[in-house]
Amino acid sequence: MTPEEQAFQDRVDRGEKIEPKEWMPEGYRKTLIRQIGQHAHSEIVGQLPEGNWITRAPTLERKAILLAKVQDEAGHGLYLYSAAETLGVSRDELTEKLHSGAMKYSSIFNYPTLTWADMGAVGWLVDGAAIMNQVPLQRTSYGPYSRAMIRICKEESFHQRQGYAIMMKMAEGTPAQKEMAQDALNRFWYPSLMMFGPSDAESVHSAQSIAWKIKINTNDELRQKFVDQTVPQAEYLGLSIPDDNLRWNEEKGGYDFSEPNWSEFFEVIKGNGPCNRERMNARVKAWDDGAWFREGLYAHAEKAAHRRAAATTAAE
Amino acid sequence: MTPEEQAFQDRVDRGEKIEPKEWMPEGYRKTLIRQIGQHAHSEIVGQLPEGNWITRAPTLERKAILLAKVQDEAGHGLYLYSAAETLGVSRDELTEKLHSGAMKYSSIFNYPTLTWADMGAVGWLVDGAAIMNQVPLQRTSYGPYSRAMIRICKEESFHQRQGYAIMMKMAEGTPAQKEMAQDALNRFWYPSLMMFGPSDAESVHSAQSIAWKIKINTNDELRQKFVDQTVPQAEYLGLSIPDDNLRWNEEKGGYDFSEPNWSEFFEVIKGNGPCNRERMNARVKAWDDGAWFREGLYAHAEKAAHRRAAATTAAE
Amino acid sequence: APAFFEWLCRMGDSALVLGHRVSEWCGHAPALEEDIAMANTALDLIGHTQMWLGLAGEVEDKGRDADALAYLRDALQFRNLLLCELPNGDMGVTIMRQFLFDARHYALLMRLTGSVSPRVAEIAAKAVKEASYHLERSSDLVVRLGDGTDESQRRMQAALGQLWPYVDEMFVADAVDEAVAKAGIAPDPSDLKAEWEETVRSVLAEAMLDMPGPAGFAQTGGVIGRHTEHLGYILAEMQFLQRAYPGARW
Amino acid sequence: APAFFEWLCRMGDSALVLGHRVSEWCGHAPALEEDIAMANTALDLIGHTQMWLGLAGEVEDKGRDADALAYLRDALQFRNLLLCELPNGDMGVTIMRQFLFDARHYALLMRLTGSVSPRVAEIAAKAVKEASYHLERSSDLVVRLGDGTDESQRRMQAALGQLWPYVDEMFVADAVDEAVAKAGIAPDPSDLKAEWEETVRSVLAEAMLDMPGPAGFAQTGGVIGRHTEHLGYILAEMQFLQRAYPGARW
Repeated sequence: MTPEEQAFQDRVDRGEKIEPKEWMPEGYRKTLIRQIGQHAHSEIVGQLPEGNWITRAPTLERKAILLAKVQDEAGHGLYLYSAAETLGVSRDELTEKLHSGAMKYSSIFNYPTLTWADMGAVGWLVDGAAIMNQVPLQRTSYGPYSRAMIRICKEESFHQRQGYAIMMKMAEGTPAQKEMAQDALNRFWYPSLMMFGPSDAESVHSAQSIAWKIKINTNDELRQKFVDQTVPQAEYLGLSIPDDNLRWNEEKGGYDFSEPNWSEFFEVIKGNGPCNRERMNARVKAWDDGAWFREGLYAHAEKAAHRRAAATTAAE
Repeated sequence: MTPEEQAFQDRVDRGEKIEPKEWMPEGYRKTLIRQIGQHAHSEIVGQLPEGNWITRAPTLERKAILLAKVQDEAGHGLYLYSAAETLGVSRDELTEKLHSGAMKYSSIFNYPTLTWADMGAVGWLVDGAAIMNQVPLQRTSYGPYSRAMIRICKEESFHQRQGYAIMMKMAEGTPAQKEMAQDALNRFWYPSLMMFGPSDAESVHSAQSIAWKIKINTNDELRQKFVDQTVPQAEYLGLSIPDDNLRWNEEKGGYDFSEPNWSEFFEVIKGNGPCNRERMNARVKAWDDGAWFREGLYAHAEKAAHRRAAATTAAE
Repeated sequence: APAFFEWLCRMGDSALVLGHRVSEWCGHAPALEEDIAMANTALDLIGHTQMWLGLAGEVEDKGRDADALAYLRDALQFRNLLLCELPNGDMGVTIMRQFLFDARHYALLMRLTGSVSPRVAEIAAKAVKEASYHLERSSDLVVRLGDGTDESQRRMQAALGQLWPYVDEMFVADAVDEAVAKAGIAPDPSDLKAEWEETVRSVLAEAMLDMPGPAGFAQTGGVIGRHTEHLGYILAEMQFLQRAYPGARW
Repeated sequence: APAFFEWLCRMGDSALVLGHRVSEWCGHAPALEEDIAMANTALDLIGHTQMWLGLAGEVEDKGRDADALAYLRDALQFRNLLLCELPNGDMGVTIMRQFLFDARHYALLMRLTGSVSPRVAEIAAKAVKEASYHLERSSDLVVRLGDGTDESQRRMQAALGQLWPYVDEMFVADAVDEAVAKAGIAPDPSDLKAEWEETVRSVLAEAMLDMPGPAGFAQTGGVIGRHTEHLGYILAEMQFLQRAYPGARW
């Protein structure tokens, strides 16, 4: 470690926030860009599975709530891209990397939303897992990221409650609704567990990220915490977690549970999930079809700036 | 009239059929191309308003019947383009004229199909009016056209009965179904009357076409016949013709009825009907999107012909 | 049906159907800011729908609430303007449609804040703030895209031409409109035309777009239930759950 | 549900959903001959649906006829192959999907003509004639377009790549398949694979198209009710009238 790096690490260790213009190790910057960018992309792609049910929401109120939620997700994307921009990478650069496949987004969004109950399951489980990941990141060492996370966590927990409320309605509804609720839980349970990533034992970057306070907890810690929080919620709904090995372990004070199918996880990451192609096609199409729109706005801004400049000159 | 023209007219007057390779006046040929082409285009565009309900047909049987009907329409288009081709104009040339707006199709297809009852009304009224126009044309002087009409009329009358059967089900159904049936009649009544064209008094081409037996009856004769046939059918259904002036005229042995709004007719012809733009866009899109398909088939046919030729040469 | 109920359905249905169309963009807009703005506009319009159809249900007094009206009427019973149900097309069509609608919506809501019906005035007072923002935003985009690149100008002009036959419907008065106007509930739609034209003319001028002449043959019928072929598909999608699971609570 | 009923729903639902997709082309095909052929294929498939779901209803014996099964089940209850519900894409995707389906459909129906169930054998005997024609036609088009222009070849190869992850589902056996196979009603789906591969290999070779290797991660789940996001939209449209007007007769 160079003296500069040591000083940086000391600041992190003291709990100081690192701010954009301050010195930081190149690895720190790169890791942050990857992590924040991936998170931003996830918010953007994450609009799609829920957007899929906006036009079919069963009541006006549910439609409004879902619209507001998807809008929030786009907003989170905006905060996060802004946080990434403070590290010297533009939103367009990040977008291009998403579209080329050079950057990833959360694999969970490669699963389809098949019934209205999925709007519940996504809010309850997917947002629940996301919050579990994000809450500690409010204390992350990079200032803009930390501040973005504080703002995002507030909204996410609201989303999670709304998702749970949908599940509640479905679980206490007609037999068909209850079946949809159980089916949604069955489909989203393991993908949600995968959201924490493979066991840290298998992850090379984790130790450094934890030292830099870019990562606060291990994947396994967070997964355990998620299971422990979620199982009683499922019980309250009267739904069964699709895991025959699930049982309370008094000794560790948490649930024992089955590992998700990690080979599925890696297949989905590789692009072979149920919706990878559709998600990416949708985003690329939105971007390509919108090129004329962005160019039009840009051209107008240029013209307006010239006009202002000309007016100023004339006035002098 | 030249001696040639006189001889031609004599043949027509004697009820002889004119066949493709025989001499005919240029005006006869042109009028026929226009008339047959327009009829062919109408069959093609006519797939769209009914095609609009195939995916929403209320029972499997109704779906099958509607599919068969739309398929027949495409088939009629095929016969008619073939008849036109005997006059020295290719299907592609005619298609291009349709797409450029140089040739027309029946204005009725510029009205939307808004409920399932419209599948009944189109069959009953639109096919009914079409048959009224077409039955006499089975005796038209041009052989290929006459033969196409014979074939088409047989299928059309089947379609008309199916349409009437739909109306019957709707009219004797729930109040909502009956309302749809009445609404469909209200919307399609006047456009159906327009299908016979404006009063012959205003049509310049009619006299010559009648002499050539390209047109057999006047527009007004056919319209009267259509009204006289249709009114009792509506009564049987328990539906009201949307015309306060409709009443039986004992003296003429037919109904008196209100004229359709001819200014609407001319607006729709000009392109300002409710669906003109959509119909033409749909056809042009089908054609343009399918260019690679047609070119692929054509290229393959060329290759195959070359291969056969090469094989023949090699074998010699 | 009584004129007041019919008129409330017109207000609610236009908001609902346009909100539906706008919401189709969620996640598919050309820029993140637009994703947000589209969702926001749709959200506002669904909010208006809840208020207008809610009041319609009360006025009708047959036990139908806003959801029952939104989800359990078929196309012949829908009363929205045709403009609202037209397909999104490209962003040019979507924005121009929004602008043409917003300019009239704002003028209408402003008048409605002075309605003799306190309920209507109250709804209008809430809705007009949002409508004012919508108009500001769509006007701004029309100007920026009209006076942008050649292509953006071409697309905006094409959108305007395509939508123009549908604008007259916003200003034609029928018996329903006359009845509510006479009762002092709402202005006669034709009274809104001058203000609308003024707004449209000035925005299009700034956008370097040509304002078309009067449409030769206006497309009308939405407000009496004669729609385009598009509405049926919108409703099949929108109403699926309510239709497939009658009586379920969500 | 009993295996025979489930299996009949799989047969009927695949025909219904593929028929629906094919019917979307009516009036929009690239040549008049294709408009006719598409309508004809859709018509055949709807005819198969009536027979399979009709028998399913009889076997279930709860008073549901083919229409009730087609129009009153939601996506979780649908049992079609995922391949059948994929969007039409361009004609290349549509034709390739049809070919991949037809090659298996024909092989399956041929075996079913020898089913121990006389009803199944009878339906198969009717359907196989049409399926044979479908396969002939789709094979022919794959060859002509594969060995056509560079563009048509590119599109056909892309279609094949896009659809390939969905083919394995046609040959995976689960408890339902095992039960009907054991009863002699139908072959084990995995027994069809060799014949299918032989057909596909020879047609693709003639079409100058590369046959992809085994799909790494097969997309499955349709036959147990785990579909793509597309099916819900298909059903919303298809079932609208039956859902909106329960009990009406058409």
